[in-house]
Amino acid sequence: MQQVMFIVISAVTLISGALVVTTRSLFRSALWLVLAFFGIAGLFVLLNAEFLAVAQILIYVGAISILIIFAIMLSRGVMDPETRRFNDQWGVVAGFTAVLLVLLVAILTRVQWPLAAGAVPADAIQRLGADFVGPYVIPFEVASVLLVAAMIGAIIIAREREN
Amino acid sequence: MDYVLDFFVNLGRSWTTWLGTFLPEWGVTIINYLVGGIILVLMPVIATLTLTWMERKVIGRIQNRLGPNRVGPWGIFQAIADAVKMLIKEDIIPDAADRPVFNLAPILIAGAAALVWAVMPFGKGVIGVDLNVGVLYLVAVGSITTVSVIMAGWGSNNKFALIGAFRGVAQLLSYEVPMILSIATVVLLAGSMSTMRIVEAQQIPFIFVLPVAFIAYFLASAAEVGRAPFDLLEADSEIVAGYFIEYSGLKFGWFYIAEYGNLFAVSAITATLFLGGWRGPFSHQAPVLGPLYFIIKTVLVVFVMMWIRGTWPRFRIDQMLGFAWKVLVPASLANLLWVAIVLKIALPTIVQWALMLGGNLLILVIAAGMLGRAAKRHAEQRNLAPLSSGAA
Amino acid sequence: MVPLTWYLIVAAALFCIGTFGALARRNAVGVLMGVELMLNAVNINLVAFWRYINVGQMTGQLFAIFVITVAAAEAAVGLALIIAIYRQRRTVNVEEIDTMKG
Amino acid sequence: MLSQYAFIGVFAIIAFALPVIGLVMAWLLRPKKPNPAKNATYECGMETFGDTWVQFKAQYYLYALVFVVFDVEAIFVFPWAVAYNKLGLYALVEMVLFVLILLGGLLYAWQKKALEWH
Repeated sequence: MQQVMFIVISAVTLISGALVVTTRSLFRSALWLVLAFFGIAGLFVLLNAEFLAVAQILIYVGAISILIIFAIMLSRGVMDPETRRFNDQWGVVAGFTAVLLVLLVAILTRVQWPLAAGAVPADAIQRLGADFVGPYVIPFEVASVLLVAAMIGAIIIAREREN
Repeated sequence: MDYVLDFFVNLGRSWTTWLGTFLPEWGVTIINYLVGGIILVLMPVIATLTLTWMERKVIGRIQNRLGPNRVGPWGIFQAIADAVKMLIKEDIIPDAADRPVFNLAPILIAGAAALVWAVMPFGKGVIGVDLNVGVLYLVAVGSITTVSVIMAGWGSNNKFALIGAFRGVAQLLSYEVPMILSIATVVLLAGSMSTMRIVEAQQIPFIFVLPVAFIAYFLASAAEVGRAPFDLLEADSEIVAGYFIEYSGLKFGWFYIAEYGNLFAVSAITATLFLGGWRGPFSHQAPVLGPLYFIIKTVLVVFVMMWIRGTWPRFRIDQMLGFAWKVLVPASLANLLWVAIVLKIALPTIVQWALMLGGNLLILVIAAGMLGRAAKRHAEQRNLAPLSSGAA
Repeated sequence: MVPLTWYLIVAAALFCIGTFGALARRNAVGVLMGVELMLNAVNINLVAFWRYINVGQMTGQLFAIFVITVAAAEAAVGLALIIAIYRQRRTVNVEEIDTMKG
Repeated sequence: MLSQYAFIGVFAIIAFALPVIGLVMAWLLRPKKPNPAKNATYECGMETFGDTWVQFKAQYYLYALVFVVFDVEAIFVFPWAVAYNKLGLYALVEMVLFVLILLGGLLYAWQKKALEWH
């Protein structure tokens, strides 16, 4: 049952991922991106990382995809259906990524992973919270600084200059 | 007698046992999922059929009219007549529309309105599924609404629709922040994100401990579902009807159902988080009363929202967004930190609650004072007569 | 239960799709969407390793959350840059944004 | 835990199927008589001119920007809030610091009038 769910969800994710990079209309490819994010949230659920699944939807679907769609609309004029989707070296890039994929799969299937079976702790979310302010307090505070820095920088860049 | 006291849970058990007599275990699970799912999915439709009638009656009374009174006694079948009309109305898709996106938007927004009900605690043990991340799931589902609003605006290929969608999204985003922060305050106090455990943690309803969080959540949710005075999305005089201007027939109907479904849902969430949910007198001895209390509290919140709609004028968009960022967000943040501080002071629970309430009232007074000062400054800048001198 | 390798292969495929998008798209927003896909593929790997190798500690999930944070910051600044460039140059085609070229 | 999400999955399918079923029913019942005037873009009775994709103000983007920051903050705050009872005083101090940094960012945005509607 889990295998079937996994195959369905990853098929949805990969197909919508492929459509993201190939769809001509940028707006539609942003919508495919949203679907891909949902698929990844589904994979997180299958991996018993429920908090991360919800966070994925909250951040990626609720915030980042909105940013992307806003940027698409603000930089309009690129909507012209006649324009080409890809740059000139797309053939080379396609070959390169195909080779990369084959290499990665070849490596991944050969490695003996040190699997350690175990049940997911029931208090996983509490542990996350405890780790944020415990061993990972530096990244935690840095995350805050990073967010604020990104916000300030982006505001300065994106503001319309007042003449 | 015991059977009646916990009627809903016992009914579920008997039903499962009965199914188990002739179905394998997985069959029972599937049937239960389907039945539970269908009941919950119908919640927004039920909410629309009842709340539109209620709203017309309430607003009618406020405006000194009768409201609908033709179809059926007291007009109670008015909503059904409207539903039939929407079902058989011609559907117009503008030639310029981006068809798949245009058609998908109402489906997504209606589905999202239904999805919220999966974690709603109707009573002890009467819940679709008690997720560990319950309240965060509620917020996450809300983000589907945001995406479908943009899709509707884009798909229509209409200037008004697109402007409406942009405004709508700006509004949804701005008010989601105080909403998340006040939910976080409740989670902090309850120590869990599960909706069921939040209800169980409310020995006294959190509205008496965290009035600031309650007010912030209430106003934010009113804005999220586009209720007056935050109904700029469909400010008829400014942008015609907002992002769903091009929709007709049942496609418009799904937007409408989503709107009322969301109204009912946010009221139910308010009741769950702040008014004690299904808790009430004797609700522990007789859990059958739980759903009743829950519905009464929810309808009460809905009524207050309608009351506000009937009496307040609409905000301007700049006022509205400013209100979210400059009043609600700082107040909710201050409230969150204050609750965290009080929880770390080793005192009896009662004293902690009193301290939280005191701090909340202080925040409320400061926020109101700052709002008043801002309003005065604004009035002076514009050379408006202050409200107290009575221009009329 | 699904073998770990399946997750890793899916993540690798998604990463390659993202790479292709980031390198081959002409539109800067399209490039950014490719980068987001790559970051998500990384997250799948982090969580899969957490689940199959080190479920007792939350490190994998924690790192996934930090990746999400960084991705949000990157998207915010990147898209702001794209908007600013569009305002100046009326284009978001990465082939035409080459003022720095010597 | 997975069975809970199996329910969510089934529920999501039903939730999105219901509007589709409704639309199919309406499609069977309703009249279909399109004409050019009906299908034109609605704009207060005037002929539409110009492109719909008029350029939008960057202001919208700024709101989304501040929102993203606070949205990401939420995924840090929620686990902390759940675990808070079991943590020592350091949890409070660290979160206060975290929130103060964010508040600084909000104040900056406020000062720079990124939150004003022009």
